[in-house]
Amino acid sequence: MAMVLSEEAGMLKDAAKGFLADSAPVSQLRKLRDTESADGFDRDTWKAMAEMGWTSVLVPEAHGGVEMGHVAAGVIAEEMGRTLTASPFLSTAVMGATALTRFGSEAQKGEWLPRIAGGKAITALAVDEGRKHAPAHVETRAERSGNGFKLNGKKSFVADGHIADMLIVSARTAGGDAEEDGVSLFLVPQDAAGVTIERASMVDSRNSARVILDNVELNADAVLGDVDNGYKPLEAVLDAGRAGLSAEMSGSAQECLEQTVEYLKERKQFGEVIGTYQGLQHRAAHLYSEIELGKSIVLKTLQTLDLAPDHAAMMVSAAKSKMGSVAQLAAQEAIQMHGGIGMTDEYDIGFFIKRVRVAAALFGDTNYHTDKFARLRKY
Amino acid sequence: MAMVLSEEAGMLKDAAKGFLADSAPVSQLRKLRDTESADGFDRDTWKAMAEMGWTSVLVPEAHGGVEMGHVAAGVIAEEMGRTLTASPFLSTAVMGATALTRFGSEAQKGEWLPRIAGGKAITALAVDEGRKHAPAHVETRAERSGNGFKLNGKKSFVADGHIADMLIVSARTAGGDAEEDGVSLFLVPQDAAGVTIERASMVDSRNSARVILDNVELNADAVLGDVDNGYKPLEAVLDAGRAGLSAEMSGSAQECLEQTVEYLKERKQFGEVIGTYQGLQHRAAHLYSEIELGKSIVLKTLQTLDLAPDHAAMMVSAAKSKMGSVAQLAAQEAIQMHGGIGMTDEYDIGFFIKRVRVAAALFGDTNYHTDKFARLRKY
Amino acid sequence: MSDLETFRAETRAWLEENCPPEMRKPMTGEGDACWGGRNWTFQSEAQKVWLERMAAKGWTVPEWPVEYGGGGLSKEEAKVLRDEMKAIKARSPLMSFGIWMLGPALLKFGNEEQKKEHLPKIARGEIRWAQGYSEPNAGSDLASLMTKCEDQDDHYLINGQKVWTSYADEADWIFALVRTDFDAPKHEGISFVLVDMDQPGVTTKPIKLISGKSPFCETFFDDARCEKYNLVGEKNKGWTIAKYLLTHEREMIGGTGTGAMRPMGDIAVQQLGLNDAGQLCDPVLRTDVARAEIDGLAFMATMERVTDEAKSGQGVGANSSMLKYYGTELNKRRFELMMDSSGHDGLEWDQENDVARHWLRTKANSIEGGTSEVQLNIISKRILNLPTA
Amino acid sequence: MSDLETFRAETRAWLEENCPPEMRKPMTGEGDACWGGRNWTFQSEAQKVWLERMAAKGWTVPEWPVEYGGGGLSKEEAKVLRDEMKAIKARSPLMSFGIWMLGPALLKFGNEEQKKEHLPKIARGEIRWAQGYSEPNAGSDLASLMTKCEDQDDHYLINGQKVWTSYADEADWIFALVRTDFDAPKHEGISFVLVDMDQPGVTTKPIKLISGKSPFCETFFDDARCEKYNLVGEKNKGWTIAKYLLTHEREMIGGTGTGAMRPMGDIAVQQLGLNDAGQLCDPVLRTDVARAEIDGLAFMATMERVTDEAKSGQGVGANSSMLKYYGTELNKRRFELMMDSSGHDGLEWDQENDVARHWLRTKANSIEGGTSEVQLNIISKRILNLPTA
Repeated sequence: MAMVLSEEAGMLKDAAKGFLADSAPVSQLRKLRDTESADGFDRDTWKAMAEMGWTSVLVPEAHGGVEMGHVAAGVIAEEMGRTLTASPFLSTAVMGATALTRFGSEAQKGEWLPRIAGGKAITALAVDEGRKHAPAHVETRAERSGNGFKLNGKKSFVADGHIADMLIVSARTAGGDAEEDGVSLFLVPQDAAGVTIERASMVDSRNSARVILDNVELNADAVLGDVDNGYKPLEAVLDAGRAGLSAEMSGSAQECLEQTVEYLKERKQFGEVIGTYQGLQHRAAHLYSEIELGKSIVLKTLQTLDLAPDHAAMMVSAAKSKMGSVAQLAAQEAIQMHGGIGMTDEYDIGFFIKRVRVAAALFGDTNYHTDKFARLRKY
Repeated sequence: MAMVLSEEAGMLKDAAKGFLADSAPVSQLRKLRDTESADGFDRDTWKAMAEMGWTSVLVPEAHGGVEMGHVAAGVIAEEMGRTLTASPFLSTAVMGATALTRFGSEAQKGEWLPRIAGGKAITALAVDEGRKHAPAHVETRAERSGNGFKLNGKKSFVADGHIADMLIVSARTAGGDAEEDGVSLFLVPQDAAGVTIERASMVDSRNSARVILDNVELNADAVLGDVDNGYKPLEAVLDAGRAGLSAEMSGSAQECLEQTVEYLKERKQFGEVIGTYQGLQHRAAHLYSEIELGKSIVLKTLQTLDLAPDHAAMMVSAAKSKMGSVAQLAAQEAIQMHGGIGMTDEYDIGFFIKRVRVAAALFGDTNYHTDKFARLRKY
Repeated sequence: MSDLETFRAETRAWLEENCPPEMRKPMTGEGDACWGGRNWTFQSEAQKVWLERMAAKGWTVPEWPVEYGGGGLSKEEAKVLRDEMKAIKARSPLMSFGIWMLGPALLKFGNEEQKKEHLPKIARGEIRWAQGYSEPNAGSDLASLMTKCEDQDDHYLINGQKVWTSYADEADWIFALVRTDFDAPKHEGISFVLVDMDQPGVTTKPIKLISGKSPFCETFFDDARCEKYNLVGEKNKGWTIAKYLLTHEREMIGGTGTGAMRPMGDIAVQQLGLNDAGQLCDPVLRTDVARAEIDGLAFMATMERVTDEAKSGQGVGANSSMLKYYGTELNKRRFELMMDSSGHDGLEWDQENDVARHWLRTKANSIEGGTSEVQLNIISKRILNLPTA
Repeated sequence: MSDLETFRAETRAWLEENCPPEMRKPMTGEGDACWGGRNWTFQSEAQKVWLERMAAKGWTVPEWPVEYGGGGLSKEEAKVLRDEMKAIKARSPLMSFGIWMLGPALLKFGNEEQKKEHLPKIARGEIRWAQGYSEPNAGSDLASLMTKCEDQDDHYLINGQKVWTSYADEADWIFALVRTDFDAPKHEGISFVLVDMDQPGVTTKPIKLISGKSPFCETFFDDARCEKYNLVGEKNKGWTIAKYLLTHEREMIGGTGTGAMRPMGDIAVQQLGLNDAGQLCDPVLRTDVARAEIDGLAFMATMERVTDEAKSGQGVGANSSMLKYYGTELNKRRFELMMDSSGHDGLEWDQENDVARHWLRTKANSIEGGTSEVQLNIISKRILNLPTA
């Protein structure tokens, strides 16, 4: 497959860029933060995104979606990375839609996909329990109870958890604490009895929650996919999210570089524009090269998710690892090259280093995916 | 202890620098290589070194030495690193002397130390068997036989092996292939029946040998230290050598930087001396900083070997790891900044990248010591 | 018993008797420190007593001459005092830019009246000083500063703006670099003045950083008045004093690198645990942590060596740039690894140990006090003697 | 069946019939290749036959026009030919600087007579060409070259020295950049000439590298003669041709990065083995190998993307500099890791797989064809549009 955007994707990119620059620039995130918005995202912007079809980008046409695929979803995520737009796009339109489309029963699809496509429902994946991402490490228990299951446990670092209408929760139905076998996935309405969701205040001012499941009773039809065999679907959903995060970080990294290069062209010191200093030029050129590599592996990964989703794991880990480190380098270099002003809250560049840190950590950080890549490569 | 050279050590440094620049510059190594010298080192230079007391720097006064300690030995090694002088100084005056002084019986000391001090005997440590340094991995067997032992096995990467009068050989007297317990050390004369020593042709044109031990019969008094408990002494001898190699690499790194900085001041491109380019300036300044760090940890390590040799392991691994990577960076940057001419055999800088590679690998490479450091730090 | 041993015994006894128990507990942060000044409110009686007792002996500034409020101690005695204070974990009685920066400058460049006027008040914590150097358009290129200082016959009139003035909103006086000659080459039109901030012409505004609240302020001069006797050194020769203080500051910042902090490996083990082979659970992080710890050891050894070389007269002066460069870059690396090992918890904004704010704050280490790029320029020019274009 | 499918079927059949079995085995190194030229000795009958058959069809240079000895194939047909040759592992029938460098230059800048004279001989492997660009004092700053070319009315007289002329000791002709005007600005006094090396005025001397024997030579011109019709393009306008060829060369070198090589991880596992947890025995190396492999994947994806973007007209021209920079630096890293995983065996000078010599040779990757620093300058100026001092 040619490593260029299709005309359709290119048009989507232009549209997304224009919309986000106008309607959801960095100042929107700043405002959400400074006003301590309870929602943590802008519902009008979200509505507009739904109207443009962004929420249905991965939903099959049969369920009201436009089914454009992961490359298209990545294009949107990348542009959001440029403006740091806070929205449940990845958790809902990418991960929620992937989970239901690929692994949902007809009934589950019928219930959720049209709502996701229409921007009427927000979903969130509740997977992590410990300090670091370890999706096979599941202590949350789902015990058979009557006609269904009873869930008990705690989840943390649940992106968009407190605004979600429905949580996709990994819980153990069999096996030991760190085994892949015996993990099952459950669709848990946020208003189910026994569910407590508490928002956490994060470095990036984006939405993240802790979820407590206290004897949450669910029917058997709340299971997504097969009981005990939820790990593979979980990984597939995570991979869709990881690829989306990588695309988002790619946008953030490009934005950091571009803003920094503009600054280098303006800022004078010692009577010269600092962009004339070869020391800074070479670092900017190196960063450009790294970002180009990141962009390429992200596109390759998104294409692989569209073409051969069951064989994408290695590419996804490579992309998340590479783009995570590149984006962090970009944000760090951006601050250093901006100097003192880059350290002030008043200037936007600090929002990038914060978001990129969180995005790099979500669903497995750079080290996690470097290690996973090595494991998949059998060394 | 103050982190400066004593007056005595400073004088030794000046003397060594002067002698080596005059009598054993890089051109000596080049000549040894080009003439395919069978010895691989210059015996007259070695004799002169002995006369200056270098071979007795770690030998106790009681055995004819000057007993100046590891800092002094390091000063000599560092200066040798500047001129890439090929000599069995580390294998004999540092490692051989350490082995016998610290672990030899009175008889062994009496036999070997005066000869080492006088430059009359060369020793070599035969420890490695596999592709990578792994001193506990000993397959060479020493079986009890009559009044003594019978040795069978193969050793490789034995620095100065083919010019040694006596080999210090690690062999297994008990335990499994990778266990520390059950390793014993033996003093094996090079002319003992069953010993075959074959010189290997190395990247750095320095001496290295493969040793085959085929039913080598030794008396019980050939054991250095206690039977089965040779691993700790072995590590102590290795640490002395590793510290010496680190000091040597420090000298090589400094020389690479200095020659490169001189070149940057002379070479013109685009009408300007290339040393005016900030891109190169910053890299040279960074390299300078790295080398300063390397020098410091090497000095600290040598001081620790003098003051508390039994507590030096962690510092030694830190120094070997750090200096190994710094010296390789220095050699790589030297070639890159010299450009095409640095790639030619005619120019000396290529000898540095070759020697530094070997020195960094000998007795555990940078990765080995980074890992060992982590293990000693219990993580 | 040698004089020094006698001094040590007496000091130990005096400290034992006079240092209040509350002042022997570690500070939890800069907020616990005593900064003094006109508007200072002591956080405890112990803090007040400790400052008064130490100031009375001149031991807030042990090596300054007695006539300026100092202790008149020799270098060796001052080290004994530091050691003995450390032994009982005594807090510093007074934190002060007056002590760290202005004092040394006045001792070297001030006239007798200025020393008599200002040094004792610094020593006693009566006046709190701020430092007015950087300006919005004069960062690395400090000498391009534009704050105007005009000669009004009987006084100076100051107009302009400073940034990065630490704690200026709580300070009483500010020492500042100002331009007294706009026609001269940029380094030759700068003067060093002392300005009372208790006047309508001086206002301040705190700067919020990406890490949150900060001690930094913007400081504005609108027709601010400065008495003529408050010019330090010669008019238009202020750059000499600035250079002296910049080197002084660089040494202080470089030295704070990674000193007494808890080793990263221990933190990582505590946070992530070991696997069955006894190795840190995150194998990639393990590699990075080991490399950073080794660099940390090498850096500490280098600080020692540079100090010892300086003592024995062998030092390279510009090595303070190397320490500043490497120390701050290493500290940034260290906090990246801390964030890595803190995992999700570390990404919360207001968690207990606040690692995220510290991490973000370290990003300024390589900017403040001369950027890493400036330090590399200095190494290149002064140590390696590479030519300028 | 489309035309292209027909072409594919015919090509497959022709290759099957005409490519000797010996020419379907992988080459073990450059030494196995066929370079052609006046003094060429074929290493086998198969090598000779293969060249003759391919040359007869014009397929040594498939896309060149038929009248100059080429195959006259379209881009698409040429790709089919490459694919089909690859499918049967057919060797390239002819390696040649004439094909890679001079040919494209002549097709673009040469006059009709020059094309007719030189291109067919290149296509048939009759004349072997060397490239004369660099000089001892003109490395990165190629345009400062000083080899003098004087107009002697009926011919040119050339004096000077070139370095890094690959295989010049085996070449028949050399295409060279020479200075025809010493008074003009440096880029405007350069010409591009073709010189027969079979004359006393041209001598060569091989250069030994740190990695050992090399194809590089020094080439000396002492009153060497060049016919006037062998000036390509306009006099003093040779820099245009040089720039064209430099970009061309950069694309070739950048593209050879880490393509079809065996993955480092597999090599490391084979050499060092796995521990009980199934991980590479050297845990530190494992981290570095994984990072380098990921960068390798990303680099290959980038080569693909840059190619596809160029095809679709979206490309950034100067991206060849980025590929050259990153590809060569990555290749150096790769060989450092190969050395790490080869351990002691890899340190032997004449061992079987000769990894040490390859490792040392990679150090030139970031120097030849424009240094990494030059590529970074190009990225900085042409892509990022950063200003020049």
